[in-house]
Parts: sequence; C-alpha cells; structure tokens
Amino acid sequence: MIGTGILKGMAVTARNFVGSYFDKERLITVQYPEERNPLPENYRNFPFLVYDGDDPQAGLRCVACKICEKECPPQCIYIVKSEDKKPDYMGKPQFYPKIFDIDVSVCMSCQICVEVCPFEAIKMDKEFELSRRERFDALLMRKDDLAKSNDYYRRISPTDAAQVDAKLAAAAEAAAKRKAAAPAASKPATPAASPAPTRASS
Amino acid sequence: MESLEEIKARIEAAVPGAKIDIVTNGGPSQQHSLRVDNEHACDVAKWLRDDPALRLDFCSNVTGVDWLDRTVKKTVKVKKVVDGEEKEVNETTEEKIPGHIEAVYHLYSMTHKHGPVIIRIRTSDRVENACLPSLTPIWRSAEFQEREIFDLYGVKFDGHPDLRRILMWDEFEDYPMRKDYREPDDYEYEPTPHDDVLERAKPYYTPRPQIDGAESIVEGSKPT
Amino acid sequence: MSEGIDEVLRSKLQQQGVWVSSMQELYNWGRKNSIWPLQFGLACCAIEMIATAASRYDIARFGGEVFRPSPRQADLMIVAGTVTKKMAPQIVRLYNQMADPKYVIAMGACAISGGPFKQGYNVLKGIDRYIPVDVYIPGCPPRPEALLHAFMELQRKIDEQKLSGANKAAHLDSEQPSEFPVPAFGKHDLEPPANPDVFHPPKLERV
Amino acid sequence: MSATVETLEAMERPPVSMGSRLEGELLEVSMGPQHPSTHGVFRMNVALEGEVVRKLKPVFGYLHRNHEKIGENVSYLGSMPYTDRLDYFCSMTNNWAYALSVEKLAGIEVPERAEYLRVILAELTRLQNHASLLGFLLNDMGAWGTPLMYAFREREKILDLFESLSGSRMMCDYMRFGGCRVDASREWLAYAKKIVDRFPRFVDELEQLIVGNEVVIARTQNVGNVSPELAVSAGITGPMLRACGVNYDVRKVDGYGFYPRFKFRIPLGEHGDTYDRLMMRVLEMGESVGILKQAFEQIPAGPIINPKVKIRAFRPPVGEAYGRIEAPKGELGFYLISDGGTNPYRYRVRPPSFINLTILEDMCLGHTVADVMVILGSIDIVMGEVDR
Repeated sequence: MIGTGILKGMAVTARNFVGSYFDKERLITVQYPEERNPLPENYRNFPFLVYDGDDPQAGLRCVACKICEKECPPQCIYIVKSEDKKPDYMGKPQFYPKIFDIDVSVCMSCQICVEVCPFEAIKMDKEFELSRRERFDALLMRKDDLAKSNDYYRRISPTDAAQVDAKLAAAAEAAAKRKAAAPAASKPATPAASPAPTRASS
Repeated sequence: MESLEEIKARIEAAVPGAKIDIVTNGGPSQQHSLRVDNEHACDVAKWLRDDPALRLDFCSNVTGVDWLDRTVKKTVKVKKVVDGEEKEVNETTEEKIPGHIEAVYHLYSMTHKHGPVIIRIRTSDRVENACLPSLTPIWRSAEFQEREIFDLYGVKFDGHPDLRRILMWDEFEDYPMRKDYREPDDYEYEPTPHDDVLERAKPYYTPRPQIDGAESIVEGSKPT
Repeated sequence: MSEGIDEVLRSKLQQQGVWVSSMQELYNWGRKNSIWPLQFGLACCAIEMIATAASRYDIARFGGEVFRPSPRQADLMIVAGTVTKKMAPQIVRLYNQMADPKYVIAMGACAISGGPFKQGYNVLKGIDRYIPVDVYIPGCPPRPEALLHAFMELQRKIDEQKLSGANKAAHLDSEQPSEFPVPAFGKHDLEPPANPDVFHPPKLERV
Repeated sequence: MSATVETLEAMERPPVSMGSRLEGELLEVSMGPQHPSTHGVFRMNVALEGEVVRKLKPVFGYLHRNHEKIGENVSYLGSMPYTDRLDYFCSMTNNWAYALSVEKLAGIEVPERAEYLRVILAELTRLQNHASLLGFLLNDMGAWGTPLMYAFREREKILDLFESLSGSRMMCDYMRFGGCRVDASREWLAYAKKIVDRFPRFVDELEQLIVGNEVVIARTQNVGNVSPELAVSAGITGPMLRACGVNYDVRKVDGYGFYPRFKFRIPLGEHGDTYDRLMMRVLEMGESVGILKQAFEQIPAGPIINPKVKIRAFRPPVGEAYGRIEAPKGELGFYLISDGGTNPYRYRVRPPSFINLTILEDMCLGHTVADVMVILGSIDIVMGEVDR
C-alpha cells in the first residue's frame, strides 16, 4: 500500500525522538562549555616538552638532538641547539635547545616526534581550546609555552607516564651500576646516590 | 596465471613485430613487468584484454614515473686472464640512460580473478617527444588517469578522447610532478624555517619585493 | 547609542526590577546569537563541522545551526579545510558575495597556513592572504568542541564591537573595504600570491 | 528547436527569454565547486535541455593537495599521517593500504594480532563510512538532516572507539609498517564488541527508513543504471561494481590480511541502479558486523608490531610494489618505487572514488538534474581522495 513506507519511517523518527530521553545509546547532546566528554587517555593534540623538577628551563629533558625536527612530516618544529652545556636538574651538564618553536598552525598531530624521540622529552598534550584571533604570534609556541612538568604529564596520561618513568628509572639505574662498576678512581666526583628511583616514586 | 615469459612468447606470436622486454624487479614484492614498444602498445593491450586465457579486463592503476638522465653503474665479476693467470676481476660498466617518462599500467582480470600483469611504455625523451599511445580506447578506466599524467607530467597521449588539464587550472604551464619542477616562491611567513625549503624555490623565481629588501634598493638608487 | 552604562547604577536598577541596556548591547546580543554560517566545506575539517552541527555537539545551542547554501544569507564563513590555489578565487568571490557584517573562521591547520600540505605546489599558505580572518582554530582537524570554542570566541568578539566612535566595527566604517580583489590564475602561481592590503606577516627574527 | 553540441566548451549559450520554452535549448550550468550536495568541492559542467541532462563534464582539482608530490618528499613513515587525509572518512583503511604496500615493498611480516586488529578497524571503518554515506544520500534526496543525524550518531560511537585507541577521531595514524602502533586493551575490545553487537539495531532502523519508502524507491530505482561491461571496462570497484552484479571483492580475490579466515558473503546487485548501490551498503554493513564478531572471538594475544622494522631511517630495498585493499569505497591501491633511499622515488595512490567517477556522465545522461545529485551521492566520493 502506498504510504506504508513513509509511515514506517515516521515510526523510526518517533522512536528516536522518544528514545533519546531514556536511552543512553542514542547519545544526547553534550552541553559543551559546562559539561565535557572525558577525553580518552590516548587523545593527542599538540606536542609539549616535558621537564623534570621545578625549573621549566633547567629541567627540560630535551637535549636539542634535532631528530624530531628532521622527522616531522610537515616541518613545523624549529630548534636551535645551544653552544654550551648547562647542568640539568640533576646537575649533569647537557646541551639544551636555545630555541624550540612549534608552529601549531602547521602541526598535524601525527605524534611522529613522540615516537622518534630517544629521550622521552616530547609528548602529546590534550589541550584543544586554542582558538585565537591572531595567527602569527599566538599560534607559534615558544619554548616557554611548550615546557610542562612531568607531573602534568602524569596527570593527563597516567599509564604512559608511569611506563616512561619506569623506563627512565631503569636506564638511570643501569647507568649508575655501570658507573659503579667502572674504576672509581677515574671519576672521583660521582654523585653518591642515584636520584632516579626517588623520582619514579614521587 | 602463466608466467611472464610465457605471456611474452604468446604476445610476440600474436602481435607480429612487437618488442617486449621483461623488466625484473629485484625487491621482495617480485612484481615484474613487461615493457612494450610504443607502436604496438595498443595491439598488445587489446590482445591482453581479449585473450581468453588472460582476459585482463580491468586496468586498475595507471601511473606516470619521471626518470631523469642517470647513469647506472654495474659491477660484474668477469674472469680475465691477468699475467697469465685466470682471475676474477670486478669490472664496472657505466650505462647512461637518457631521461624519459614512463607510464605504468597495472592490469587485473575480473573474469579469472588473477593479476597483476604490469605493462610499461616510455617516451623517447622528456621534452619534445613526450608522447605515448593512449590505452583509453581499450580500458576506459585509463581516461582520467592518463589525463592526470598529461596534467602533472606533460605526456601527450595520442588517441585520448579528451586530453585536458584535470587537476591544475588551464592557464598553468608547468608539470609539477616532474622531478625538476620548482614551485613558486611564496614562503613569506615561515616561523619554522627549514632553509632547504626556502633555498629550493629562490633561484627559479624573481624574489618578491616585500621580503627581499627591494625597497632599500629603490631607496639606494635615489640621488642623495 | 551610549558608549556604556554605569555598572553600579545598572545593578541597582536590576535589583529594582528595571533592566537597562544600550543599543549597542542589544544589537550585538542579537547578532552574536544568530550567526548563520555558510554551508561550505572544503576538506577533512568540514566533516568535523558537520559533526559539530549534528546532534551530539549541536551548534544550534549557540544559534549557528542555520547553514545557508547561499553566501547572500550567511554571516559567517567557516573555511573548513585545505584551500588550494585553484579554489582560492572562488572563496574570495564567495566572501565578496556575503552581506556585511561578515566573519571568517579559519578552521584547521590547512586553512590557517596551509598546514601539513603547506609545501604543496597547489596549496594556498593560509586563507588570510586574501581575506581577513577573525578567529583561527589550530588542529588537524580540530575537535568539534574546539570549533564550538572558536564560535564562542567569535561571539565574544562580536560582543566587543562598537557601534560608533573611532574604533567602530569594520562593517559600519564606510572606509573599510568589504570586498577584496579576486586573485587570477597565473602561469605558475596565483596572481598576486597574496593581497598586501590584507596579509601582513611580521618580520621574523632569525638566529 | 534542438541544438546539437559537440563540446561543452564550444557551445554558445542560447538566448533564454522568459516566454520561451526551455525544451530543445541547451543551457549550460556549472554546479559547484560550492554546492550543498556535491560532497565537497566537486564541480560539474552540465548541459541541460529543459531539466534533462544532455552532457556532463566533471571538473576536478579544487582539493588537489599534492599528496603524491609530498609523499615523494617525506620519509616512508612521514607519509602515513598524510594517508589519513586522503579519504578522511576512512583513515584506517588508507593506513592499511599504505602499510600493506610498504610491507610488500620491503618484505615485512606482520604479527597475527596486528592483522586481526587491522581487520577489526577496517571493518569498523566500513561500518561508519557506509552509515554516513546513507545519511548523506538521503540528505541529497531531500530527507534533510534526520537520517544524517542518526548516521552521525552511530559514527560518533565508532569514532569514540578510534579515539580511545589511536588518539584521534578522524586522523588515526594508527598503522605502522609491520604492525600497529598501540595495542588494544581487553576493555577496548569488550567495548567495541558491545558497540558492534548493537549496530544491527541501527541497520534495521535505517532499513525500515529507506527500503520500503516510496520516495526513496521513486528517486532511486532505474536511476543511473550501469551495465556490468561498462563498469568493468571503466575500472569501477567496490560496492558500485558489485551493484552491477560483478562478483569482485579484493578481500576475497587477494585474500590479504586474514580475510580468508573469516566467513562472509559478497552481496551482489542485479540492475546496477542507484537503489542497488544503496542496498549494497546496507547489506555490506551486515556482513561487516559478521566479520567483526568472528574477529573478536578469534583475536589471539601476542605482539602487535614486527620488532625488526626500524622507525627511523627506514630504507626498503630497491624495487617497486603495488598493494591494494578493498576500502569502503572500492579498490584502494598504493604504487611505490623505491630507489633505496629514505623517501619513495614514486608514490602513487590509486583512488577508488576518482576512477568511479569516470562513468558519471554515462549514468546521468537522460536523467534530470535532481537525479544527478542522487547518482553522485550513490557513487560515494570524497574529494580528498578524488583530487588528492
């Protein structure tokens, strides 16, 4: 009979309309600025630089090896390596990035920089409310904007951060053992206790 | 499916005068291909499509490949008599391959569900005689893909029903997929400067006045 | 058309049940809550734009659900996706056809700067080379929430616009252009490659 | 008066006055690139006689993002996120096609669990692609947003799955050469299974909405017929080919991944009209649900990536490879030539929706303009892939 198809369609619409009040499956509207869908742990938006300790500049894990700059497919990272070495938060002299810029107006959130980084220094952030009225300065992330603490990283992605901490602690322990095994005479100024395990537990 | 050697022998029997070379592919994929000469390409393609055993009725992919002038160094171990003694000596031969543009067709059979058979045709050079026979009359799926090769590589396909630019605008003059194409210099704001990007474009286009200090040149030329 | 109302007086009056507003506030309130976007998608970001308009994120809560297919009826152009050089003249033309006041959101990395495809020969490195952009959303693609955030940012911007005075809104200033020249297809590139009246990249300090 | 036109470009516009009857006079209309139902920046030059299409020429290139050129300038790994942006509805299948081609090129083995994950994600992609296609198609037919909203609601659920696994809703960038990037947890698989189990309810609803609907039948049956011979010659693939009754599915023919281990059928159409193409999608969603259920049961534990594959400085041996998969839109292939360097020498995408557009003109001739939109919608094009 002509019209049954249309009536059936109307029934579907009615079922959806009524169902949306009772059925969570029918995904009701999220009232965005007030209520938010929880972001999944794996969510990624733009990269940031992890630092240990309290000082954002001294604690940066980045040693300006420029691997991410080279591997970044859209070429949105710009690094200038320092000429001198500065002590990092553990007191070990390291190269550091004099300039570390990420142009987030180019970045495509592919996280290849995270995958290639050998120092666990760059990670993906979850911040997405970055709308700006100006493009040139506001969307160019400088080193100061990018540096975020390890505690922040633990907060936004606890599972990954725990893995990274464990890995770094293991590496530090291995390094300490190697140092201890080496003749102590060659390096008299060895730091007494390895601080890495305390960091992992903090 | 029969081997490429068998197909080659059967083509040569069926299409008199056709010159077929087997291009071996050393990679792990082992997808070897047949190079067909331009005069007989249409006949060979028609035969491949209509032969009851092959029935390659589905031309999946048509690709243009740009090869610049290159020299291939081949090192072959040759037995030579040196000082009255037979020795194995590495002999390096250099072969100059002039630049050309190649069109690669990947053929499958929907009837027999086998494939791919890959055929390649190449132009004689990259500039004046960048011409190839069109295989669109045999497989219609080549129509847009050959137009794309014409657009991006500048290969003229003889016998193509509607050879126009497809992706770029009609006024455009370059062939951007060629290896020696240089894109216009319009990098004004590059906060993450990778100098090769900037350098690459510079020599080919006149620098734009706003960025390269042309104003100061004008100022300097003023009688002071 | 007074510039502002004394906030103390206003709150006192409100306590008495009297609601006072200025012409400017009323006008901006009306405008910012009925921004009709142009139904215009270019690439990947357009799908996120549709997702924003769909029931889960529901841009209708901000008065922006009326996607108009015609530029004559639209207030806002969401440039959602990669702007190619072949498409750029059409976008400028669409912008010119929109009636004042008009706003532009550059959604996603490609619309802002060419994004990941920046190094392509046919990709325009940012739509702000030809038309002025009000809000930029980075991301590839931005989440629907990010688009809503930008929408609210635009509403704030509209709210701040002045009806009179020296720095009144551009669409009320007869000296400000509301149409921009459409670039032409050249032999190698668009001509001109950028509109110098609109595009002012800063001088970059290099080390 | 009737005019015969050789080429659209050579055609002069006939004078159209208010009183004249439009029949017999050709009117050139440029539809797009900004058009509400061209699914992106697609343009058609149409010559109309009255309302009937007499000639139609598609115009491409408004989203030509130089994917292939960029692919030749970045490393093999660097192209992976770019493939997401080809067909932006189906980033997982694009990833897979590219990973498959590179694996062929370099001779890489993929662990079992990774292959299962790939099948699961590809079939989820197929579900959400077909669902949104049906939504868009009904939108083009004048159903406005309602079916599209339902389709996007289901799509959101699958996008949530993608996001919690790969970190991004649309641009998953999930697969790597020799496996996958992130392992799926047991909870994720359980949640995915739950969503897949409920999916048939949506398919049934959608079927009720469209199958018997008089308007849909009137708009789609006997509209845009394609003969099987033309479809094969024009290289049409995917659901569009199978709607003509040609049994060709790369999942069965090539047996890539672990598809030979799954039991599924290939739905085939009879007439090759728009209705058949539409039904093909509905039926394929059902088959995909079946594959997914089997995959959830069979998925083994184990590594997800081949540890021999280097992430940085990955150099496949000199050679070339063409790999293809059955993407939701048709056969998606990647053709790669390696010269031994870190970048491919030639990087070519065989885009299914671009080649499926070859016969757009043949399908539209003799139909009205309104039908052109429906026919175009049933091809299922995504401009990111058509123009690349």
